[in-house]
Amino acid sequence: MEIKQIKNIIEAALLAAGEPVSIKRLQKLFSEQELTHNDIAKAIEQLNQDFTDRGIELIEVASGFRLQTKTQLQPWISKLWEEKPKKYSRAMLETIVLIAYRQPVTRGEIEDVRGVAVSSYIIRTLMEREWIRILGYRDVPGKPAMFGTTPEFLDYFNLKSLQDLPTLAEIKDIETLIPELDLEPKLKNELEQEIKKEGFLDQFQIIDDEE
Amino acid sequence: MEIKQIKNIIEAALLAAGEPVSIKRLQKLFSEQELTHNDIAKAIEQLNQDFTDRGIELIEVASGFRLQTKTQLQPWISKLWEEKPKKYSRAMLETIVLIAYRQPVTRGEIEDVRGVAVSSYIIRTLMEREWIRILGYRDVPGKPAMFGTTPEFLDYFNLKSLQDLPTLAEIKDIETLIPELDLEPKLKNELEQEIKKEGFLDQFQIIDDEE
Amino acid sequence: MVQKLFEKAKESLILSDSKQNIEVQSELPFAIVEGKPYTQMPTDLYIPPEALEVILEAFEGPLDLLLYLIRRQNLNILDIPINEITNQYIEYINILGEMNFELAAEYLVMAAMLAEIKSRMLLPKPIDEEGVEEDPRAELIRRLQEYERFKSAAEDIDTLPREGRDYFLASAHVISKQYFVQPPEVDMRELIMAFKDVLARADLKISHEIEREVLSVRDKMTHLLDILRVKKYVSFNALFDPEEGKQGVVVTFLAVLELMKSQVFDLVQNESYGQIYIKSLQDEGEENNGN
Repeated sequence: MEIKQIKNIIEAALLAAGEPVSIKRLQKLFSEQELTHNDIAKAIEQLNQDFTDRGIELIEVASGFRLQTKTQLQPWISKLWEEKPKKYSRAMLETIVLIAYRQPVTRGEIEDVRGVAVSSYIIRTLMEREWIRILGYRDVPGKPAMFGTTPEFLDYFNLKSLQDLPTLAEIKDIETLIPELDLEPKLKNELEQEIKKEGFLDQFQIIDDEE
Repeated sequence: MEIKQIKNIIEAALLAAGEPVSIKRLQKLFSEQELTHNDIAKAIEQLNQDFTDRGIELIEVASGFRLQTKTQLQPWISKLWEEKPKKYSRAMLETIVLIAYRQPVTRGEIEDVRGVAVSSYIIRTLMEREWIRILGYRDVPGKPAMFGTTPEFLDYFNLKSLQDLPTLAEIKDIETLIPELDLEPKLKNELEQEIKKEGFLDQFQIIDDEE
Repeated sequence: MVQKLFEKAKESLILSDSKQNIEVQSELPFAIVEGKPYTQMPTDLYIPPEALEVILEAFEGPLDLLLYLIRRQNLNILDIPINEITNQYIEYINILGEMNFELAAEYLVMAAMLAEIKSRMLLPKPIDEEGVEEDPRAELIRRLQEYERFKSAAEDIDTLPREGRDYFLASAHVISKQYFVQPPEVDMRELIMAFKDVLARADLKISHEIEREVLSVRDKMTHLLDILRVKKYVSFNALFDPEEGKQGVVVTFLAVLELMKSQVFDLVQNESYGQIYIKSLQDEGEENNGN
């Protein structure tokens, strides 16, 4: 039996087993060819060399040999199991928008406006996303952190600066422009499609001009 | 990004996933590199060529691409396990085949063709294996469920789509296509021996006489 | 009359079923199947009762058994010798009944169907509107053909490469399958709607307060804090950028006042008319509460 065929069988066996395989167990596959322990070990060594340029590598662990994906490929591989993102909660959106418009703002101030507590989870999530950061600490008892938005936040929404955020006047106008807010969800959807089609920014432009 | 690196990541991802992976899902791994559908398809094709000399091969099945051991290595690989692969009963195979070719099909319709009742055990087993699913309910008295096959069924039999199923014999040609009865050779032999022993003509005579 | 009818039936039977008459002299072909003379009965037309139980387990029901019986006689499926088949079949049913097979019901239905066909074969065949003689066996043949198609399809599918028998899934170990949760997409409009909601809910005083706020001052406050994060001590003059114009200077000044009000920093002047510095009041907090 050619060494290439032996290597192929070992490779296929290691990938099919789904668990580490000992040389002894591999030897059993070749019972008819009567390969020695040494023959197998040699084939494994050669196989290992073949993997230098490949996406997987051969590792020896306590119970035998196994093939595993190379660690340097982990950043790509782990994306296989990415979860579908969930939508942010209303509380999350309100918090980020208040931080954007009222920065530097403490958690207490956000709670005052929202009328409910802001959970640590929300702050942590927004920090992890790098949309908010701590700008400093207010010099009052408890030294509360003051939050502000990051350049990443502006980038995400395609804004050059905070001043590009819609003004309150514009927000008011949106209200009259999109009166469907409390209407049937279906209708709302249709309108939103319409807006998307028209281009949101253009709409803004129009409002601005009319002012 | 070099094509070699892309190939390595795809290889590692397919081996890591443990299930078929679609091009779209692979594309997500390269979100930062912004690879197109075409880039991935090309890398897959090249990867496939690399496997010519190897123990595994790249196959496209219904739910995506996957790596599997080459069928010609089966005599060696199967020795990894003591257990022999399960055989499916003819009842099971005939039922799944009828569902595959006739979907959406009700249990009653399957029974009409097979001439025997379809046991609940078979339907349950096929459902548990996720080979079949309920596509809907026929709008007739009793509202029987209509069954269809799943991508998992196609995956299992190495098929890309229902069109890849062996073509169904033409009704007209059937008399020329009648294959040999597939009784176990041993059983068939025993029967023939039995028949010889008993003497055929005598038996036949008896029937006739009874008429 | 009855006698006559019987004679006629016998005649048609012999015609339609050339294999029927077995009481022929042995030298002569007793049957002609598709033009081929048979001088001997097929040796395996009949299955002895002892073997029946075994063989029935190999059958997928009455259609399958019938197909077998037909095929054992090397007969064209379109030309079923209904009389013989029926006799045999009914004989099996009798044995089946004795053995108390649960399958018996389905086999009985088939037996009844065969008997019905057989009786209809004895009678003159009706002629349909198109003038074609209706063969009582047509429906049975259709069913047999239909069944046979799927029977062979099942055999075909059984030969397809199958996971765990012909091939095995290849998988490699992954060091960590940790989740990587992609953050959700957020639309600017969602933010605005959320803001509107907050404003609507906030009590009038707060709401007005927010409305009065000028974003540019807020922006500048953030900017100043950013500077102070790096440098703890900044010259007051350095905060103003002449290029921002008069309005920019006003905004910056308002931002400084606002931050002083929130006790974020102090103004320090070492000598009268000397340089004014801004001193950050927050050095300890950062490291402790930062993340």
